[in-house]
Amino acid sequence: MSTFPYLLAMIVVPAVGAAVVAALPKGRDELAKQLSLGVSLLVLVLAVLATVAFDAGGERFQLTTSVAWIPDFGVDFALGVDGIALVMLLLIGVLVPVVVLASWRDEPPGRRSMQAFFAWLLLLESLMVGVFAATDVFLFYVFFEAMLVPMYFIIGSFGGPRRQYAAVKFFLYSLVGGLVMLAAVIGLYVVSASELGEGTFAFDALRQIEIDPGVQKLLFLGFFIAFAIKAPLVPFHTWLPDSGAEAPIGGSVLLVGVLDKVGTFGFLRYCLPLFPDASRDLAPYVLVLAVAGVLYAALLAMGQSDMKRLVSYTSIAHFGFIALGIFAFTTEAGTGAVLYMVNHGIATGLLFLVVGMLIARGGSRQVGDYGGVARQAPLLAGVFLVAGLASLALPGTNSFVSEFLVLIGSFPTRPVFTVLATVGIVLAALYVLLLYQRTMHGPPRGVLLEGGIHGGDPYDDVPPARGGASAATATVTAPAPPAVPRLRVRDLSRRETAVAAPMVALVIALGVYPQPLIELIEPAVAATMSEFELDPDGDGVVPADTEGTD
Amino acid sequence: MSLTHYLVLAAILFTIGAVGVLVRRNAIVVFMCIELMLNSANLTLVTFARASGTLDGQIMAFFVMVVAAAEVVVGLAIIMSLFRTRRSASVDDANLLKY
Amino acid sequence: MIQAPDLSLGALAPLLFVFGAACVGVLVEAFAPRETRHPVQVAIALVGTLGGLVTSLLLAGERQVTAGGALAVDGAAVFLQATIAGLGALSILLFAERSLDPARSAFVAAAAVPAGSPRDRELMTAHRVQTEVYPLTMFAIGGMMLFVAANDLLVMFVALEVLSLPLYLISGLARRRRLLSQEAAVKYFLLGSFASAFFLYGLALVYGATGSIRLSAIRQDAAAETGGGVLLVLGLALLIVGLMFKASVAPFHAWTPDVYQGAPTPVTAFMAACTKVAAFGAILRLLYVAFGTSEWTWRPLVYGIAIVSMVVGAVLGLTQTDLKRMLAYSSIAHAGFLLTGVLGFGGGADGTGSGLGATMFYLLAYGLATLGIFAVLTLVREGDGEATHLSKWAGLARRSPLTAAVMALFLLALAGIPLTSGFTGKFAVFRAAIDDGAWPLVVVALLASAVAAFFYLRVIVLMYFSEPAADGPTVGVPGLPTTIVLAVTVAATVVLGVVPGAVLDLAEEAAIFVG
Amino acid sequence: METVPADGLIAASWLLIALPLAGAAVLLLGGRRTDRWGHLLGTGTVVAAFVLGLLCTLQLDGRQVEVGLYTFVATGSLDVPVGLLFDPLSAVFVLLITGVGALIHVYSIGYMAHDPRRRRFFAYLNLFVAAMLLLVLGDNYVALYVGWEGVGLASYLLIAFWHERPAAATAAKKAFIMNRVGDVGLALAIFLMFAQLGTVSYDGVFGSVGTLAAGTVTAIGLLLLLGACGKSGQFPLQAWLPDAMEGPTPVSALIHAATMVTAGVYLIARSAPIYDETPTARAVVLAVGAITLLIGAIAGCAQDDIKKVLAYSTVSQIGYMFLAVGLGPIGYVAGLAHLLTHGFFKAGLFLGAGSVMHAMNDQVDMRRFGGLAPHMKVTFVTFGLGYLALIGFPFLSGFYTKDAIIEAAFDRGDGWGYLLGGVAILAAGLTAFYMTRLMLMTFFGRPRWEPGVHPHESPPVMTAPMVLLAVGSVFAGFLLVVAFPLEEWLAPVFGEPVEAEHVVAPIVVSVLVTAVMVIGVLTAWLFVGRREVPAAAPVRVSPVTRAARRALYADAVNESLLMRPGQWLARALVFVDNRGVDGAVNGLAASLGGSSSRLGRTQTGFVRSYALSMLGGAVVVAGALLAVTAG
Repeated sequence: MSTFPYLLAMIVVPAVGAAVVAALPKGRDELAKQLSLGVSLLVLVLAVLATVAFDAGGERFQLTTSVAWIPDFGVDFALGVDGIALVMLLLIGVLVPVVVLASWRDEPPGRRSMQAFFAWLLLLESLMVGVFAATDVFLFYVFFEAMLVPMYFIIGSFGGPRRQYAAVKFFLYSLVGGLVMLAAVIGLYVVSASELGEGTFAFDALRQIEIDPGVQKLLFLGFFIAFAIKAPLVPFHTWLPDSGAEAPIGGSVLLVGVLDKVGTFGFLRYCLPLFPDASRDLAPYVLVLAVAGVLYAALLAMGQSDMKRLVSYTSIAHFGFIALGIFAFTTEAGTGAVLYMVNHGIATGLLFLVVGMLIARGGSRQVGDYGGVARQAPLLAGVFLVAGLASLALPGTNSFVSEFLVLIGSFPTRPVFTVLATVGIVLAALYVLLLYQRTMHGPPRGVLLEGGIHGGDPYDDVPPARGGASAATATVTAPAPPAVPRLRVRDLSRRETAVAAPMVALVIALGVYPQPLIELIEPAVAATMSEFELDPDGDGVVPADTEGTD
Repeated sequence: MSLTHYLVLAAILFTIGAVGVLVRRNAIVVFMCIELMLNSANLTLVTFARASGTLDGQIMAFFVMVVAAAEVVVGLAIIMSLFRTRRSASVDDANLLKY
Repeated sequence: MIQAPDLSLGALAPLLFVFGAACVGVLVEAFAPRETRHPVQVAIALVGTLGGLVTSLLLAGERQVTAGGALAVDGAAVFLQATIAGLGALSILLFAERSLDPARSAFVAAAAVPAGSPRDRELMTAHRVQTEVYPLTMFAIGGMMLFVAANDLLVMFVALEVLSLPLYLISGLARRRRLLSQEAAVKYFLLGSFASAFFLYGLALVYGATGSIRLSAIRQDAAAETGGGVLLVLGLALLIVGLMFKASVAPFHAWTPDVYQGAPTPVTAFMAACTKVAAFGAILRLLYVAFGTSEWTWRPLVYGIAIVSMVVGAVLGLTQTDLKRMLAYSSIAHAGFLLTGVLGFGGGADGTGSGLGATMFYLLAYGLATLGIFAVLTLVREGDGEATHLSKWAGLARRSPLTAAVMALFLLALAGIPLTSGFTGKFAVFRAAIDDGAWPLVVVALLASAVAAFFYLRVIVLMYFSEPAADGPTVGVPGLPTTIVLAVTVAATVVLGVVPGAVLDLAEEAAIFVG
Repeated sequence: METVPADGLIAASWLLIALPLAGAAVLLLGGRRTDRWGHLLGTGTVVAAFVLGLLCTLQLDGRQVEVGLYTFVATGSLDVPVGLLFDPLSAVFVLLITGVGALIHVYSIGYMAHDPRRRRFFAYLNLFVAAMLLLVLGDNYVALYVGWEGVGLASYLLIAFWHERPAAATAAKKAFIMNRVGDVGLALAIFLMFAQLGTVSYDGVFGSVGTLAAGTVTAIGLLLLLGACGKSGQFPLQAWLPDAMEGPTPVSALIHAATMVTAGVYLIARSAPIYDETPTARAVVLAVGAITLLIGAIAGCAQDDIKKVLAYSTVSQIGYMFLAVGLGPIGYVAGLAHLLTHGFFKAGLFLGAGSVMHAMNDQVDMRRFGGLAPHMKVTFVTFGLGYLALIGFPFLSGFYTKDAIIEAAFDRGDGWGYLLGGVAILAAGLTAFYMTRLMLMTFFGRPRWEPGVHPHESPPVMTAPMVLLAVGSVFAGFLLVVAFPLEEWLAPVFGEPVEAEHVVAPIVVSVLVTAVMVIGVLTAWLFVGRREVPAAAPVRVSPVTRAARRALYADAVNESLLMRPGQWLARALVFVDNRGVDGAVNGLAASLGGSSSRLGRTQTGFVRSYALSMLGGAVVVAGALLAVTAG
């Protein structure tokens, strides 16, 4: 195992980069962009090297570095990754450069300079790495909270019309969660102090101590609420559609792609190992939230007229799947859930990116303002379709593997919930194909026609029921002469292609050959789940049933 | 008459002072009420001193008087400046700052 | 035959320094020619405060009761004295700022001249500056340092007055908006002396109950007669009222918003920072030393007061439109947070719990951040006065990014976002409280700070996310003094947030009461 | 019969999938550069695959060969390898898919010649062939599932190939969604297998399925059936198939007639060991098949769209196949044989229809046809042969395979057997009716063409495949049933053929069927052939006809039961989420703000009220402290 502190480097490099970009004199946007791209690519390289240095068969935490930070609180600046964290770091490494490239031509509102945007972006990257790499609960918490600040500014300064509202909502939601968690963190510390003599925040030490069930429940709730807000589970989700819709595309991608994963990551890394009994007892309730989210959010997604809101809601549904996988307490499902985090980051990231490209052309977020784009911009449509299929988990795309693992892994222990969640894959097909049909198919419409924007009711453009049948008998079976649109939609530019290509490649590659990632993830998950699979009772299938039925 | 009476008297004075602060408008009068409260405390101190047969109480009373005197100086200065600008010493007139 | 009480001048050095500077200041005021006064006064004040700071730092580790047992020079006293002296020095610098106000000073030229009179108007523009504010401030600082070291109730009372009376005066000395300033002074004075009357009466009752006013003696007595006599209880109640008033804890906070808003901003900064430290120093000493024995059940009371204070501060702050007033409510909320630290003292004889150290650290962090934020307030001006109305701050980040950034930093610190001093402080006191089993209180505190975070955020939203207004305020270029203050406070806020270890150690080691 | 590792050419059978896949990849990624030769590449890959498949089949001689490739997913106790199983059953399908596929690719070269997006069309076709081959070659249920949804995707892309037309786009979406519903069943079946048996490979599952509780097996069987219904357009998921005719005709021929829609039959045949354990599920299969074949036949009688007639005919013919495989061992082979012959003649019929539309400016309404026979002889002849094969004209392929199924039905011996047989025979009559009607309306009678239509024969590149398929539809039945019996070829899979004792003598059945067929033809001639066909569909018709035209209201039901409520629910939930969930949070914030300003009123600015508040506070403090100390 190498001695080079990859993790530290991955935190420091972007932080320094952010400082430099921020310090650049005004009007050097181009330089700022190139610099940010370079830095983020460097981080990607580091992430890859770290993965190479990581020994999947080795002990749980590797590439560790630790220095005493606040001795009075027993806080160490301790970094280290297991497979779960490592894949998230890889995801960050991939997404940030893509986002930088995707934001290249963004026009910030009110003549703000993009320099600030890229500075915040890099700072965010640094903090995100920290969150996943921290092996000290206090350190984790610090990153967890600090992470809000750059995202807050990214949404608030560079977002859409209602950005102020969205930014504050995002910050307050997360802050409330964070503060509740803070109480739990301190509580954990106090418990550890009473158990081990002197308090500690070291994850490994905390994992060892036995906590009284009652206390466990309280602490679990403290952590859970914070995480359930971050990775929005119904009913803590309403901030995400606003933030996701108002944030600049780059922000949205990182928000749902990585930031929110901290929540699900937290479930797996902190809630389960630290509070096993509480997790076991409360799992049914969590699963109710998870499955409710899957169905509820999917239906909501169908009802959206704003494309970015729609994508946000689909993410909420996906987070439901992830939570299901985690709280099913099986290695298969857990592995699937972690893989899901990565895949969702890529798939939904791609979806957000391509939606952003569409919005950049049409200038409207309303589904109803588009139609027949596929004819004018086949490449755009193709990427859109790939992203869509990935998010409805079509076999051959990366998401299929994870969703399949989650479901097949959850079924043995949680049949009822799994069956309900499986219904969600039909809904997923519905919201994706509805969106695709309304925007890409049919005759040119909306901005493609009059070049103007009209607000679209989500249903104003649904073809009449039985439209297929009746229209078929009437119309002829040849391509109808295309209406000549006044406003022509360009196909993807070279830059946009460069943005989409790697993501599409990942979608396919991870869909065809996911095993390497799985081998990276499994040991850590197995270690976490071992506590649960060992216990004799059929892991509360019965409560699962009772919960599921109501 | 026993020491208790002194204590009760002091308590009554204190109360009168406190109520005065609440009900009087003129800043000077309010301030006098506060002085009354201070002096009721003094009376209490002296009484207890007598009770315990030590002199500490009396000494403290002297301290308090000095402090009270200083307070008078400062207080009157402030109230005067207010009075001279507003031509009124009513504390109710001074409520630009609120909510 | 009377023998002089023991008196170790060494231990009193900080006090002597400050009071000495104050007296010299008075003399200078009397004899030095007007034009030389300002630099001289500032110099003297700085020498006094910094001298006090240095000497108290040298005294670190000192444990003794001196001046015939009237003063306790122990870890806590020294730490708090150093804090007060340091914050005092910074406040003096704020007072000394001359380049912001067109008339070169934030203080009225002649307090005696009625506001709005012709004379007043001509003085308004004249470059004449008044300097009695410096000796007054020095007395106040001295009083505060005495306050935290007082080992018997009488000294505490005297110190209380010594620190209060100058404050009453200087809060009435604003150069702009004199009416508000004077009103603030009157309110502060009347309510302040009202409160000290309570304190005094409490003192008398305690004296009656225990026959002594020496904290240690009271402790023994209180411990002896379990539950304590009614007199003692009433006495304690009244003492608490007096102290809570100074610490602007709800429900004794009513004066705070008005006075904070009316007083000259540098004075507000001084009050907000130093008075809070002094008051809590006294509260800690009274509760831990005199009534620290486990028989004494003031904890439920403080528990309740803390909740009230946090909630009132946080909720009332939501709808404020004046920044100074908003910060007043924030200081009320923070008083509540501090009380959670006070509760976390583990019932130990000399505060063996982590509460004492945590509270002292919080005081330091809070004081610095508050000073800093008020310093920023002095920069943003419209016309000749400061633009304290929230709406004026819209889009400030575009007009002057640096100011906005600094402001944002302090706001985040007050909101308790990690990597700022505010978070470390909050963490420390909350840990102490939970340690002591007060976790429900902590949960309330956390929710309250979430609410409070909203109004801090609102300022950031305005500064960064709103488009600047056409008739926006001008951002003055700070002179050297304010620059120093800002530099120090910013640095401290970041350092205490990122690497608080050293200072936390200091506070922990200093968490000792003798007496 | 255990499987043996691959050897010889079969070891390279993964190329069967790789070739078309590569073709698709090149065409999609290559962009316009490949426009000129794209269609040739697309066709080439499939032809190559066919040749390879043929060679592999020749090498097979009744073994079950497995070709291990790589580990797809392995975590915990789950292990999903990517492996192929090349056995007689899959071999048959490989030949059908690549063979018919190749012909239809060739046909498409001509049919799509003038379409600007021909390259993409061939890419999608290749993609489909690859996915379909994976479906039939995979050696475990997950691989099957992957192919299963893969063909779904290809079908979606091809139905929506002319996506400018909302009808096409909607039809494609409808097809995908209804398939997804079926897929849920298939997925759940897989979960259940894994949960109960810990494996998803055919070997593993079939090996230990006997150990399962009857209920579990039945559940698995029914879930699989749900999947099969979705893919094969069987009741109750049949409604998407007719709409799928929105796609270009070659697509209808390949995907929605010859291959994809028969995947359901493959699934059930492949899962024979499971169904052997559960008579209940098998009975349901029977029921589905019977119901569907009637629905299809009835609806087929009232359509005016030539492709829809063929579509409903497909639905009904697949119903026959389900009926057959539902009968169990006695039916498997019959069903598969019919599947193969149907692949030939139905593909031929669709290509013929395409050729007709080609000639009639893409008109699909048979009421605007008529009298085309002399103008397009090749089409007429090939189409006619396909027609005869379909209605079961003696000694053409349909005759052999359909009779076999009906015999098998009767051979059940019990009352159900007679009922099913009766239904099958009735449907045979209906088939004869609607197909004859089609023939008459299209090729005979007086022209009812749109003005400016000049029918002409299609180019050789289109007619050649039609001819080949016609030949197939003539001889396939004879070959598969008599010459080289399919049941012997499939013996390794379904066991040695059992000589069932016939309840009704085969000859009787044949005569019966033929008689009914003749009746059907005559009826059609009476109703359609003798009198003038109105150019517009008559409005005043019997409720029966109306029902038949609307395919027994399947769409109406789906719409009112699922679509409308779904949309309503979505709307409602959006409201709930904004007003309810989000509203609660915002409400909380608002209430805080309100209480803030209300509390703020207490800050009156009057010193005396402040003093009062202090005094009050003091009293409370004292009181509280006293209370605490006392209590």
